[in-house]
Amino acid sequence: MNRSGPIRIPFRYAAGETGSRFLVALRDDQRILGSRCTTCERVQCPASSFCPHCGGATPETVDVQPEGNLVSWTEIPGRGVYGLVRLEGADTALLHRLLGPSTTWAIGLRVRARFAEERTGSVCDIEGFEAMEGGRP
Amino acid sequence: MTERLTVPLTMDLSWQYASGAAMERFCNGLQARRIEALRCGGCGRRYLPPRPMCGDCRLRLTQWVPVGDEGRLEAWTIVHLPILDGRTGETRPSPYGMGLIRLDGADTTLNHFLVESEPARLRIGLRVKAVWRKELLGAMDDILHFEVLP
Amino acid sequence: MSAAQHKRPRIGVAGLGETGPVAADPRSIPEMVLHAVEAALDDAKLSFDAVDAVVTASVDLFDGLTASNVAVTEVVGAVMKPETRIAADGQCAFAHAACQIWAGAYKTVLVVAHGKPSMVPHQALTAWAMDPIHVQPLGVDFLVCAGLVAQALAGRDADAVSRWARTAAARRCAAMRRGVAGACTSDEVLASPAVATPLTEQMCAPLADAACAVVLRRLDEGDETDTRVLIQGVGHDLDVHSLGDRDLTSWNGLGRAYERACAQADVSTPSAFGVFEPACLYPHEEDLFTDAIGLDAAHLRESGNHNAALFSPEGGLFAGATPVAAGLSRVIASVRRLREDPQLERALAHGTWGPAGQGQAVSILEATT
Amino acid sequence: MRPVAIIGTGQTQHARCRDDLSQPELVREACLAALHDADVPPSDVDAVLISNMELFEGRAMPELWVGEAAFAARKPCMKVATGGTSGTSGCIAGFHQVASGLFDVVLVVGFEKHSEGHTQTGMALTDPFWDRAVASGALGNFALSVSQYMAERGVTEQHAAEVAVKARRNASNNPHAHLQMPDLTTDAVLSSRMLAHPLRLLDMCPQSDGACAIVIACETEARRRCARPAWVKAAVTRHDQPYLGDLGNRLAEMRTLREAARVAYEKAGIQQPLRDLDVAEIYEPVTYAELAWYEALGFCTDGDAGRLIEEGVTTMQGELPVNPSGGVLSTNPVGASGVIRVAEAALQIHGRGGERQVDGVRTALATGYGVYAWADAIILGEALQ
Repeated sequence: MNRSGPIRIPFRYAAGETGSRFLVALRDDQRILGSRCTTCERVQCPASSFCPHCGGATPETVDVQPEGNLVSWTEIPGRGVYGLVRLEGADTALLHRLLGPSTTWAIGLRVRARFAEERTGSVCDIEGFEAMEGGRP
Repeated sequence: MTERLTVPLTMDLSWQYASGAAMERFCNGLQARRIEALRCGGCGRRYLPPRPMCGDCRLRLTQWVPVGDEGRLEAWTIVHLPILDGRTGETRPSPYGMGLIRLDGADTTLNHFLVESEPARLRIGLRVKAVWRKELLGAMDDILHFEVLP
Repeated sequence: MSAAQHKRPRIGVAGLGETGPVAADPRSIPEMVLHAVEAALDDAKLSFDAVDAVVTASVDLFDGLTASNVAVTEVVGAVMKPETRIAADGQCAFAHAACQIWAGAYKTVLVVAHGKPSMVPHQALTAWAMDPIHVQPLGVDFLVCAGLVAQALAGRDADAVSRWARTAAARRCAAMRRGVAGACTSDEVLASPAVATPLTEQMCAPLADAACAVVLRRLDEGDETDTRVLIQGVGHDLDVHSLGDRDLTSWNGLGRAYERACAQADVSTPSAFGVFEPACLYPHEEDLFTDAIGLDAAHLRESGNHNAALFSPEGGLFAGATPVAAGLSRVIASVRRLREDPQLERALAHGTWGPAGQGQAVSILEATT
Repeated sequence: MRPVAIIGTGQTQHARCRDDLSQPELVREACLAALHDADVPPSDVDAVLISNMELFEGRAMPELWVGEAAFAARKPCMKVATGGTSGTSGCIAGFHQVASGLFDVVLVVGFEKHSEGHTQTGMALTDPFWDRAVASGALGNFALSVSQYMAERGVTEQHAAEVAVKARRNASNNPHAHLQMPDLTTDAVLSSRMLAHPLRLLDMCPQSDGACAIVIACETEARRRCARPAWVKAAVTRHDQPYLGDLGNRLAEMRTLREAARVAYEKAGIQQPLRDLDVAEIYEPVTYAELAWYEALGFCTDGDAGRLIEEGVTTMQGELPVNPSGGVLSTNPVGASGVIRVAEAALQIHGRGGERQVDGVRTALATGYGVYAWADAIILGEALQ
């Protein structure tokens, strides 16, 4: 015999000092922050207080451009389109939503961030990335 | 000092739990106010809740024995701290009484609510009895709580 | 690394047991696990008392239980015994059990892994494994990550998607004999509804409920045993989390895990293996698998060369993909194959967990002559 | 077992809420400290083990997110989770992985961020057919078991209050501890708010955000890198039946800890624990549990725990100091608490205890406690043989 058992619990995850700076920059200044690793020089986006690759410290936050190239994308029917965007100035790609029908997208396409009207200090303050005219690879 | 942000995410999912054969029979029994335990052929221990195997003897449990809905209060407490009920997301009203009850015919105890929440009137060794809800659904909360017998 | 030089005792895979894979098992998790454990002990001709320690694999959120190994304590025989719960993949539990024996801590260790995806929509759970600050709020789960990897691979090879459809159809046919998947043609695979473009529904290994158990036993001098299969090497690896920080078109983590295992087993080329049991959830992951270990798909038996190696001979996870237990089910499939086919000398079993194969594990199993 | 030793330990500043750090950053803080203490560069770490009770923070396989912060990127990494014993089980898994010969240096890190979830609710996600409707987390379970234990062994609220005072005073000498109350009195404990009869606020451990890491090395690496390695003499685990009601007078009996300690003492050559051990870091979620563990660990006969605390046998000046760190009563990030016990035992042998160092420590005991009655017993020694 089966019985359904709901679990309904609220959680709140600390973004930490650097994570908070990234989210506040989205909210207040529509800026996207990365961080540069002092050991391997890679620019991580979103900004992180350490470099996942070599474990080095990343004290220096840098501005990353709100536009870049599409590294990959996928459409989940009924849930929208997701993409990985290599933003100008970052060595890593940002995973985010893509705004537009699936026919729009191709690897290498030039895309730009569109910020939400209502911004609350969340990664969703970027509504998604849209194709730039003439941005065809 | 930069602002410290936190990201709120609420988990709201539901699992389909399988009872297993032994627990299914136990739950059906509750619907008829019948409580049954499984007795181990090795050590003779009468287990509540019923389960596939005795952990000590590592033998499958197959022998059902009847258990009463009265028993001995082995331990009690009055919980004052409100706890968020994980199933509803609401906070459970407190204070509430809780006890470990060894039902007549079982060798393990059952942790359940006590209607009594006055420490002075609770003592280990008291006889307690289950209070069943009107409409029995075949689940442990068919027993609302235990009351202290006079 | 002193791994190779260190003189380690031989470990035999003494017993195998599993239940499922089935689309939805009506039994409780303890009942499923007890079935698998009793079968493994029976196969090893051992009783519970002979087991010195247990290593279990389970994930609390997948089972909807806190300390999900509490529920199986009795049925794995862990009451008043040492049990270690590894929360990721059955093959990690398998590797850790081998470490316990090589360490000299125990002689006989029972490894158990279970998964019951029929309880709850699995992809909704995988969202809770993603970075909750930057990724989970976007609604990303493991399926999204698989789609992004497949798209990146398809971007490099126009023929990839139709090749994957052929692979999925072939695996489903092979799996028909044992598991849950219905057979279908590559056209039907391509025509099935899209789930994460370019992946279609029939390209995804079907989720299934299963419990797996394996008995490992140190082989001392004078142990008369008919155990024919030994563990020669185990390796695992965890890559960085963020998909945007990884090379989507290769499973480098598998390459590292494979090298670690090969170093212990004195194996240097993929041609040393007679059968490969990858734990791939999608056909594009088979490309990543063969690529990572340098296996030229040309000399696989499928390509007509019938004395070459077998690759997912029973359809791999298309016979039923069980989260957490899949890796251990590949070990069982490998050992079973080595037992049944005397010409086969060595098998490579694989397990993976996390988004787009972030966690990787392999075991090298060898038939004793 | 091939000899292994702990050569370094590291902890965060444990607190009620560390929202200045994300979960990965919390883990990284402890790992950096442990690697520094062990003088081991991250590149020399061969494998990483993580212990954490993921559902408390609503996560699945958190090693995927936090692993890279523990320098585990592109390395073997697994997570261990066994309730309260997650930390000690993680350490034991680390001992076995090094002793296996596969790895020479293993980093074990335990962490929990209770401030990000609802721990008591998480703990109450038990068997949905049996006691999930009534389960009230650790507090309710302990209150029931403590009332049984008091009735059986005659310990009093006063004894429990003295344990609470010893813990929070010791914690004042521990810079990492969450609760530090140098002037706590038994009266203050006895008048603190009643949470669940007979447990008062100061009888209970806090919920803390915190992480703790240890570095384990094989014999050659330990001798090369560490002046006084803490050699692992014994590491024993025992689990018990799954339901609270199966365990009788749980704290009084505690068959798992009794058996684990017995086997560990035998392996480490301990005849009389009070005499042969120099310090003990034991896992006590409530004051009464520390008293019950005195009996289960053979520090005294059953029923005699009250006398031990009355006579100060387990204070810093006593014959066997228990929990110089302040114990779980002063700091409890569940996934880390077991690692903290092992780390605090190891640093006593390393002689790096600072204000809380016990003089002349050669043999140290660390225990883990979890679920209803799961137990780990670990003995470390400054001499290999």
